[in-house]
Amino acid sequence: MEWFLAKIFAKYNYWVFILLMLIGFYGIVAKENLIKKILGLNIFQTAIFLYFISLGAVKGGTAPIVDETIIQKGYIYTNPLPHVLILTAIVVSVATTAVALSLVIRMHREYGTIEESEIIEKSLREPPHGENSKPGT
Amino acid sequence: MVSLVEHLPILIVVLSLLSAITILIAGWIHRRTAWFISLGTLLFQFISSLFILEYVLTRGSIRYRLGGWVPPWGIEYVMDPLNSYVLIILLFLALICLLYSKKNIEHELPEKVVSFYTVYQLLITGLCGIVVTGDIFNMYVFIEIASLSAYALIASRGKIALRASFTYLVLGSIGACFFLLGIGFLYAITGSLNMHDLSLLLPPFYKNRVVIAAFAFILVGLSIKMALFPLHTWLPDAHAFAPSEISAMLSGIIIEVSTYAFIRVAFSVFTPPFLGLFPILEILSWLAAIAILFGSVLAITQRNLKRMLAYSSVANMGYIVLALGLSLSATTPPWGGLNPALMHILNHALMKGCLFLAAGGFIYKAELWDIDQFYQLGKKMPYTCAAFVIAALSMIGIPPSVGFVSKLYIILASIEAKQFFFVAVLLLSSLLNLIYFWRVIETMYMKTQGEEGHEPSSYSKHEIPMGMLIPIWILSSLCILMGIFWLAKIPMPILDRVNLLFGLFQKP
Amino acid sequence: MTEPVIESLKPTWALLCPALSSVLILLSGKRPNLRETWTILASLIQFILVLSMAPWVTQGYIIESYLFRDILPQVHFGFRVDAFGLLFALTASFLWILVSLYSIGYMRALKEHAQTRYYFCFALAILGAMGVALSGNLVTLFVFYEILTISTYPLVAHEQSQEALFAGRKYLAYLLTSGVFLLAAIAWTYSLVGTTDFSPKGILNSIPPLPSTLSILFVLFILGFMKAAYIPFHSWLPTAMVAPTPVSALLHAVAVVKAGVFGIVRMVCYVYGIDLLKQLGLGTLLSSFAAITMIGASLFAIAQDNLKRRLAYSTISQLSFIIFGVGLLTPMGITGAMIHIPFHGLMKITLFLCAGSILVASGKKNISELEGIGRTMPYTMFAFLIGSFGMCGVPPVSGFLSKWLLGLGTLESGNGVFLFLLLLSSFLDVVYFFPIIYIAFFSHPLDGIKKDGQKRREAPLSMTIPLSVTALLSIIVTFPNPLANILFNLVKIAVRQLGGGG
Amino acid sequence: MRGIRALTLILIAFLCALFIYVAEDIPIFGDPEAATIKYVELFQIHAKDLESLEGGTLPHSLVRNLKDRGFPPIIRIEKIPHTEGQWNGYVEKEEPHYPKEEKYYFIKKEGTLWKVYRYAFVVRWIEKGLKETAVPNMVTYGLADYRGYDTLGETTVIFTAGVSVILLLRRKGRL
Amino acid sequence: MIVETVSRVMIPFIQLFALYVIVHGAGGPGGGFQGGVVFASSFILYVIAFGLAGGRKRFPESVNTLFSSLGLYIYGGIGLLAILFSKGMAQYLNYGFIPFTSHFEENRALGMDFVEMGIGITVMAIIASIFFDLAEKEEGKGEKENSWNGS
Repeated sequence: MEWFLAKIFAKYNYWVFILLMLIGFYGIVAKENLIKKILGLNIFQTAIFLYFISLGAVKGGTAPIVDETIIQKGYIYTNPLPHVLILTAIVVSVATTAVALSLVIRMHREYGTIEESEIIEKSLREPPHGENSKPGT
Repeated sequence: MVSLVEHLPILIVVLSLLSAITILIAGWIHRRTAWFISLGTLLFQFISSLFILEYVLTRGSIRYRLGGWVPPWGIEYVMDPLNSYVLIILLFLALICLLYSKKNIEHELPEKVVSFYTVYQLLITGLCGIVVTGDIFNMYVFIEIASLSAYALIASRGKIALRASFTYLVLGSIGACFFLLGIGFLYAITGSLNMHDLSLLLPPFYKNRVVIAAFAFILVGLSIKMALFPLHTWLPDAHAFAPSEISAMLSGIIIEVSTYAFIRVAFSVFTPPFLGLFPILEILSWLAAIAILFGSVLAITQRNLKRMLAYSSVANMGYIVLALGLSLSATTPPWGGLNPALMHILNHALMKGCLFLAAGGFIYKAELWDIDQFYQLGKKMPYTCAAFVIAALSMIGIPPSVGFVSKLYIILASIEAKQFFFVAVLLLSSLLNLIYFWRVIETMYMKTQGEEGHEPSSYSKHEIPMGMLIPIWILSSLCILMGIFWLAKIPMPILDRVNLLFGLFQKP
Repeated sequence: MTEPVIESLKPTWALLCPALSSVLILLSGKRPNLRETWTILASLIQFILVLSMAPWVTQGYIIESYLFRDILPQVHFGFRVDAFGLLFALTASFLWILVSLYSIGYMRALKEHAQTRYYFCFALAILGAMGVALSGNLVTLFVFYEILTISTYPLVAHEQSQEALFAGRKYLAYLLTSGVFLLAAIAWTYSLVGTTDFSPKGILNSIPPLPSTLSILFVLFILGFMKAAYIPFHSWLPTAMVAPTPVSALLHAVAVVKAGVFGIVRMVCYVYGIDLLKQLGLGTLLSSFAAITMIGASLFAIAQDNLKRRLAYSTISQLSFIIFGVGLLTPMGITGAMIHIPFHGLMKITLFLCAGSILVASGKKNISELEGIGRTMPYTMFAFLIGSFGMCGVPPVSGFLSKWLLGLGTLESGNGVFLFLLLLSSFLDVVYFFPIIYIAFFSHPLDGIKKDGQKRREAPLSMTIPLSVTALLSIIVTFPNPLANILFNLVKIAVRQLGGGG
Repeated sequence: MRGIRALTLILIAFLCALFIYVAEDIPIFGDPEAATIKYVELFQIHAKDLESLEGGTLPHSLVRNLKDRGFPPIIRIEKIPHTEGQWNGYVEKEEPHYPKEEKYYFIKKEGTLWKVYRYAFVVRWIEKGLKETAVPNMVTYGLADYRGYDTLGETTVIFTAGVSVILLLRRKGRL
Repeated sequence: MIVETVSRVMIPFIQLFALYVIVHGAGGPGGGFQGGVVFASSFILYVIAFGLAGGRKRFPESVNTLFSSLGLYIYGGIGLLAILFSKGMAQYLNYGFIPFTSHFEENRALGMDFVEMGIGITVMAIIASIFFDLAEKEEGKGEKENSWNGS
């Protein structure tokens, strides 16, 4: 019981993060469908964000907005730094998702499918010339 | 009082960013301006990077506090010999590729010129940011900027490039997430993000499992970015089907900058004592040895020239990482410490840049992708082929080219480290290089189409335009000149400063 | 004893000649006459420069010129001309003049393609050979050694036929592999003793001798100098015979194989040092090894019908004479070996030039077709006669002299078996050379071609003159005269520096 | 496909093992004394070395320890009001317009030992942020001022994404 | 029909709220990024209601490009202003030296507000443009059947 409290319960944020991260990881690697891959990627990133945020948590801490009354009441603030970092990281993941989605759309235009294996076999059949490259002069 | 030169590191990054935006606007008005704006910015950046190097060598490192906040409270930029050296390489190759890309992009992506140059400039911004920053989270942000723009640029030619880029995106994002997770672990233990500060706070925690895990995650994350052997799977397609100047940037700079990031984290944050605790570097160098053989062997099996070059990049990353792994066990100048690794970063940038640009020339003129289409190319495009041959010879390691120098130094280092297996691997790999490059050269010059021998006179020269030829020739001539400079020890002081910085050379 | 040293840039200039000329050749590719003028000019200037170094060296000086100091600690990139180096340099630069004269006639007569590339690579190859000759330490030697290898490839594959390509590939496969071994050996040596400068005393004896390591290193070096074409790594040389004849002449007499042998001598005498090798007992090993090659190559040669291939095998056996002599580790043996380098150069180049002229004039490649050719082209065949006499060691041709010295060397080493082997192989030489001469002079051609066979058809003058010159020289150097004196003095000095009584 | 699944599972098992191995030293959730929010311990010194602190003078051993470890030197030291044996160490910093010294070290007496801590840099954000930037929202001034440069990077990232999507997808149009 | 009406009513409020979030970032929860996203969502709602072409008409490509750059100009420019006004004394992004007011701290606060605005503008424009590009269908299929017209 002691052990349980010390290892599992006291650090449950960590275990949740691991669970989410591994789910995401499985999604990324094992899924055929590109959209599902992207979703897996998002879960993966979100897990890390959550862990980061949980680093900032403080027992009995309040929102990190300075307020005289709170100071007098003797409360403590949660750690604002993870919020700052994760806000940045979230934007990064949004950007990544956007680019990934646009890639998938392009692939769907080229090959008419978003299943990885089909795309591979279709792309192997064609010459490597880009769509914009003209035959040589 | 902050002198002007100390502002240059930030100006390099921010002006490049602003010029990227300007390219978007100006290109909206008139699309021809894009290239010129980019050129101007890169010239400014390159020249100022030279100034920075001079300043750093004469007056010591620059520590620039952004927003006026002293670290660890704020973010800082640190310019020391290591990153000013890498910065110069990066900006030089970027400049060369930009010169090259004027004609090539008009040919390959006629409708996308403006956005191409915008993203290109953003790529430069990200790379410069990675190199100059002294804050580990800031490094993560810039790694993401560089990677995002790299994904887009790779995919810009469509078709297979899309798939390649998507693979790269997924793997790269995993890598970045691992890097972020490593940062998170470090932060959870020390509560700091500044590299120098971390290096002060970490020593009591060297045995702490979280710190070890953090190092492991950062290592894995960055080795995905730098395509170390088991994690290189994204590289060949991405290199092969991107526009040629982007291939050159990828293979010459982007993976090298990731290597720089690893060197920075491993030697500035986790100091050599930590690396001494575990057999990290040994494992790395063995992986690298496998990478060298693997890359070379696969390169032999390729028919597509750019794919072949890509695999040879895997092998060359092997060289760099191998030299990196030996950096602690070989400590006598001039081949000890980080010297061979840093040396090969520059040399590989030159050689591979030249090769990829030349390959792009063949594609530009005649859509030649496969090696066995190169019959009599030596007569059709004599200058491009000559440049290609020079670079290829220097890859094989023919003295006095750059390839020979770095090979020699790595061999000496591994002999000093008593790792004779690595010597064998290096020599063998140079033979493999010979095989796959010679196939190309032979087809270019010697082979005649089928049986009936063509009359040489029957071939009309059609050479690629000057704007593409000149960059190729700059690089290929540097392949020889740089080799002589290395032998004459002209750039050596920089590297020695780097090694003193990390305390890798015992003081004479 | 340390020799007095002269700082001079002459070696550098001597090397710049072919380098510059190669550039000029590329530039003036469109105008053949100008192009070939450059070649001749460069070769002349170079020879004069090298010759002008001779007086100093014969007075026992060492000429040094270093371009980059301390490319590695204790390793300078630069040149250090001692007697032995100058010997090889003289041979190469002198023969370059003749060969380039000859090749002008040859190439024009056969209307070969890609002549610019040919002359360009030719100049580069000479650059490599001279560099090997003049270089002062192993690293410099390695640099030029590789340049030589690479620049010779286009010459070997000049035909661009499938066969030529195959030959070229084989050539590269052998020689660059050996280059890798050489690099390994050099790096190892450097890590052992911390320097790679040649010294008459040897450098490896500065450390406590560890026989196993040194023996492995020795084998590495031997593998590294695969250019010497010893059995079993000889087969690239006959295959490379598809090359145009001047190239074969260059390969065999002047640059490539000589560079290999030269390297072995350097390694044996100036890196290991005679005494060390005596301790390790590697000399006898080397000699017996070389002896196998002598006999074996001669046997192979007998079986060949293609003239050039037969000459190639004879080259292999002759080269191993040199290795053999060095392996004896006795002053006489080394003298014979060293003097055999220029002598064999003269004789073998004569033979090859003759073969080339025969090809040009009558288009015949095989020995069996040569009936009565002695009548149609008497000068050429007379030169051939002289050359083959030399090969067999028949006085008064110079070959006799070197073999005589080698024989004395074997006696010095007191090893009767070696003497026997020496005689045996020279006998074999006789066996495979005399049929050619017999066919050429005494056997009557078939009636069909008797008519036109009677009238003389010599090759163009620019080809005939060089081969007659070399033939004459190879007789002249046998008797005391200035030229011979220079050569002998050089050898004497070299041997004396090596510590033997020359 | 099945191969990939198996590979994934192996990787996941490996990661699990790594994480369970790490769990030992993971900081406890929400610990108000954690290094991220409060301070991180640097080293310990024997009590008798630091007795002079009571007199307000810097003991030599402390200075030497900091110097050896490469930390900035203490310029002023003050006792934390109404506490027993707890001190704040101040270091000098070069910032325009702001006080030249900053709270950096925390020294606490525990039995026979003095423990020397380094305050997490968030402490300054929390305590002085409002004074220094006149903005009450910590996340905002952390985002836009103390670590403003990261946010510039963040904006650049989203901009990059936008232009990349334009480069990849936009058909008509002048970009 | 319903969607169009509702969105006609809603969009102004959404945008107002977005502006509030942006400027209120200093005092309480909120900030440039969040506000920008909310603002962009209003465009998305508009496109959902009135179709892609209509959306482009209201928020043309040129304006979109201009705005997306404008935000970064503001941000980067303010950083440079700090260097310029202090004649190279202060570092990049040191808002205190930009003389909005007499007080150093006030300057910082104002600088931050501008920065937040910059972020907001860029994020808004970029997210809108990403949305437009992603929603754009292949030519060949007409706009009509695949514009998500509610009623």
